[in-house]
Amino acid sequence: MLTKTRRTKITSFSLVVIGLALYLFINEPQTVYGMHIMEGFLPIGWAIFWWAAFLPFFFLGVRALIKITKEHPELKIMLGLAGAFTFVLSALKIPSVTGSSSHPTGTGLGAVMFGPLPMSVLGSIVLLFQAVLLAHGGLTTLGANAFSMALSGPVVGYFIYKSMMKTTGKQKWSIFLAAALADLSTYIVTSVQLALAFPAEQGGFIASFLKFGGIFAITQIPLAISEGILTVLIWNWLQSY
Amino acid sequence: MSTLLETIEVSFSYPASQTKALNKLKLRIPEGKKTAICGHNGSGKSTLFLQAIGIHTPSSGQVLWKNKPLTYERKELKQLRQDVGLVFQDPEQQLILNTPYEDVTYGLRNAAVPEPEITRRAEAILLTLGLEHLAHTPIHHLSLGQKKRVALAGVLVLEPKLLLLDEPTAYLDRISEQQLVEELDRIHSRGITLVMATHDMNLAYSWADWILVMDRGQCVMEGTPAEIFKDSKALNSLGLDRPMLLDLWDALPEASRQGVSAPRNVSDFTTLLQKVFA
Amino acid sequence: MSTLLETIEVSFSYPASQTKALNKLKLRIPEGKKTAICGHNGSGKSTLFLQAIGIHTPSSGQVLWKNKPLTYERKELKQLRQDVGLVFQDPEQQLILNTPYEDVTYGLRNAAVPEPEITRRAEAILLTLGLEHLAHTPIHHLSLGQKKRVALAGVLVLEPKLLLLDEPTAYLDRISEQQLVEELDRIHSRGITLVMATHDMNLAYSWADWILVMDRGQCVMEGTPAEIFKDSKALNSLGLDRPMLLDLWDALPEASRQGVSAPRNVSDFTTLLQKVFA
Amino acid sequence: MMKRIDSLSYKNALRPLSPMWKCGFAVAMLLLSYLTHPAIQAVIAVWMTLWTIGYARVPIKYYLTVIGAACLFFVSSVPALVVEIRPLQALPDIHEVATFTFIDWKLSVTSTGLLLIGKLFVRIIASLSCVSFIMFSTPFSELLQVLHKVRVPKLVLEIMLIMYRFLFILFEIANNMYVAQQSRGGQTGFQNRLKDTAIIIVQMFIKTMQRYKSLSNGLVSRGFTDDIHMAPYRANPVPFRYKLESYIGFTMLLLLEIWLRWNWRSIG
Repeated sequence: MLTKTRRTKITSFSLVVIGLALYLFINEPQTVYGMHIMEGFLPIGWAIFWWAAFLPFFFLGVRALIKITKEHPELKIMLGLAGAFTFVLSALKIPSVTGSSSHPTGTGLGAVMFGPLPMSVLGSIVLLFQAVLLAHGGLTTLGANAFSMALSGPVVGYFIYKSMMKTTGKQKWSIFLAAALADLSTYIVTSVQLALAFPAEQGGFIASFLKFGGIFAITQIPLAISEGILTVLIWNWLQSY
Repeated sequence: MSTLLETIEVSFSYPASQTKALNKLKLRIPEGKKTAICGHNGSGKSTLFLQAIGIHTPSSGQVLWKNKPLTYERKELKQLRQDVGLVFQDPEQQLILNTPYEDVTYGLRNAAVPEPEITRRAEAILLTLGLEHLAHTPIHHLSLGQKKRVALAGVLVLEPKLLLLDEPTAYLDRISEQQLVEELDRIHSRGITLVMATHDMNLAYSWADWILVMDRGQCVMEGTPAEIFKDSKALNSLGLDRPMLLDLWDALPEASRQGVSAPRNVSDFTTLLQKVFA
Repeated sequence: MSTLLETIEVSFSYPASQTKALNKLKLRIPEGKKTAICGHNGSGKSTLFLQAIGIHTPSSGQVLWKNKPLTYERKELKQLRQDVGLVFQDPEQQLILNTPYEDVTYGLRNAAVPEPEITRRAEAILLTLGLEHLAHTPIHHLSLGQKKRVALAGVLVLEPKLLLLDEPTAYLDRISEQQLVEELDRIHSRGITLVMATHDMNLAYSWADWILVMDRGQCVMEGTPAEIFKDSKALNSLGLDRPMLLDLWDALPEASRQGVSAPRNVSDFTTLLQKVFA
Repeated sequence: MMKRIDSLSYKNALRPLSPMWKCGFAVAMLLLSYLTHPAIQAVIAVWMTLWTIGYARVPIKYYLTVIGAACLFFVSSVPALVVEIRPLQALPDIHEVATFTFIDWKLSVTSTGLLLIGKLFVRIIASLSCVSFIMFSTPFSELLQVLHKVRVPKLVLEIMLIMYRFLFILFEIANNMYVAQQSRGGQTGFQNRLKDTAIIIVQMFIKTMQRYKSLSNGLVSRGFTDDIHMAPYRANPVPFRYKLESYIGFTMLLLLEIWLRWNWRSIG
């Protein structure tokens, strides 16, 4: 009995150490690669699946944009600049609540400002830029990343904002939650994608989801909170301007 | 002549570039003087300034502040950035808050100055620079000359010992330029050491009492304006031109120049000409 | 003196602003000359240029191109924007494709020029402006002076009849400025009418053969450089300064100035001085 | 790093080669690396690295930095892939390499997990080497022309074109503002950094909107009406030596894979 409790203590201590080391490693500035699933990581079936799942939305978005830009060609310039802005934002290091830096996805703010459909096109272009200019994310995993970041993030953010504004009318809270939950939904969808592709031997999808979710929670939950606060600050500023 | 800031064999390159922005740079900023650093765009003037406030660290060599090498510790950097004020070329990038008053308080708040003192000091510096009537005007309504003065105010309010100015007169009209130069002279008379990076040789000639010439990350000449501009061949080979006034001065006959030092601004030149012809 | 472009009582305000950017502006651009439009930032120079190529339409008054009022029809605008080339102050504003070669072809493609001729003309203009070695370098790797030359090339390749330049020498160092001015003189000698908006009075004085002075959306003075700068009081009341060379010229005794027109650059002045003292 | 990669893509030794051919080759290799055995994948990784470092003469330092940074995602997901968690009382029916117990749960590293990450690692290295070949050897503007050829919607290309032009300008603005804040004692402490970052983002947003106005004027003055006409696709011929090597290499790898599969089946 005595030996057993001692062993538990030792293992739990070592787990804490490992966890802390891992956490510091992931959270080190410059090296955080967020939630972009890397090149070649997904099995071919899932890579194709997520491409197929994302493309219809992409073309829907493109069609909507073509319609708008036919009437106002100069909006193309606006979209291009908005894309560049989003890209730079996604490469900016933001301070996280835990003290280290991390990258925001910026989709929450974008969705509130531009609406979710244009954001899904812009977001996926930004992901392509990251893949071919920085090797950040990947071409084979572009479908999966676009689904989580360019689609579910903005959609969640946009609808949270709209419904919160309707029910409560509290703008700051709506924006905070829209940005933070857009970030969190990205993180949850990515964990689902990884869990589906790599189910655990014991416990299958659920266990794997908990494992991936647990690891990324360390960086993503503080980041979501920071991004929420940051977005509110930005909103205040834009309004005082 | 005591030295305030010194670089010893400092080399530095930007991550994305193959050429060295600073190449074993050896240079001293004398205390209490008005120094002009001349050179082309890309000769390393701005990079030197970023070294001086510890934003970049040398890849080799040392930067000395008051004869002590920088250690780049957090605390030291904080103090250094209060002692050394840097005014950037483009005020758009330096002005952060919405109105001149708010912007001037930015640095004070970072330095954790108590709030009543912040108000007092901000108001005082705005008054000194003749900006009090604009204190609460949004910055994007100001003219370029006014923006440059606000940027200067935001740095001066921290009472630096050394003031670095990157192309302070770039693109100003001559009237705003004169106002700015007069302002700088007042600041200098309060005992602050001034350094100005410029490629306007007319300005360097009329303003500075010590000149450093930089080229490709090195300091290639140093001396008083008279010494530097004597050697017009060396200047030309660096692609720099001589001040207009000196060219005209040299066109005057030797007899009338004898015994008179070359005039450093238009009004001196005019009085001189009138004397010659009187 | 025939008029190429004329505005008759043109008024215009920007949507968000209360003051009039142009206020019953009456102004003529003479054909075949080098005209400088002087005035402060905000005097309406850039707004005038946007009127001249039909991007803004007057809220009242008329803009005349070759003595015919603009109708702002699609076809007419297309032709107008080929006849009138506008080079903006910030080259980033008008460079869109990735390399100088590609960018120069952009306007030609909009004008539906056939592809082989595009190649020929683009290569020719890059050669003329000394940009052929940079033809395939990405634009974001170029220096400001090079970007300005690319922007100029992109406009010149359309062979405009009138070339409008908004502060072309802003932020350039003196050598790049001289190169640009020489380039402009070559362009002028090919029969293109040039108009430059600037607040650099030294440049306006040495370069232009016709000067317009704008203030608060109106044209308040027009004439040859000699005429304009004679009236230094009027200029000062507008907050503009006189060219440095003229100040020095006026310091010379009347006797030696008699019968000689004022020199417009340093070398003319020097030869003149030497003559006076000879 | 992005600026460095970008300028290498313009200055590397393989830049004159047809962008269509380079992309086609790399994509073919990418597909191959997805369909083949780890042994073949390893060969692909080495061969594509040779193309990038050897033929395109990309400095090995930058190449390794890019590959290494991309692999951080892999490293951080390793624990989730190799560690199995189950209640203590459940029966182990898998081969365990190492185990920990934690209260009522058992954490174990399994041999299948290790095998999985081994295979996964070879695959990601192979596909990374293919994509970084494109990244280092083909400038973005030429990639746009390739995308145009494969019929990506024109609007998407126009947006990408403007984005690429203004990326570097906005980066520079953001960086300059960051430096200016530092020089005035900003960007220290969590609260200040959050506030300062918000300021940068807002200022950048305002500047972006100002650029929108001025850029549309600039383009209209140059005859912009509906479309941004891009330069036509131009390709230089690919030297025979490269063609030969790529075709022979590709065929050999394909044959090797078929042979491996055949043997596997006959053994199995």
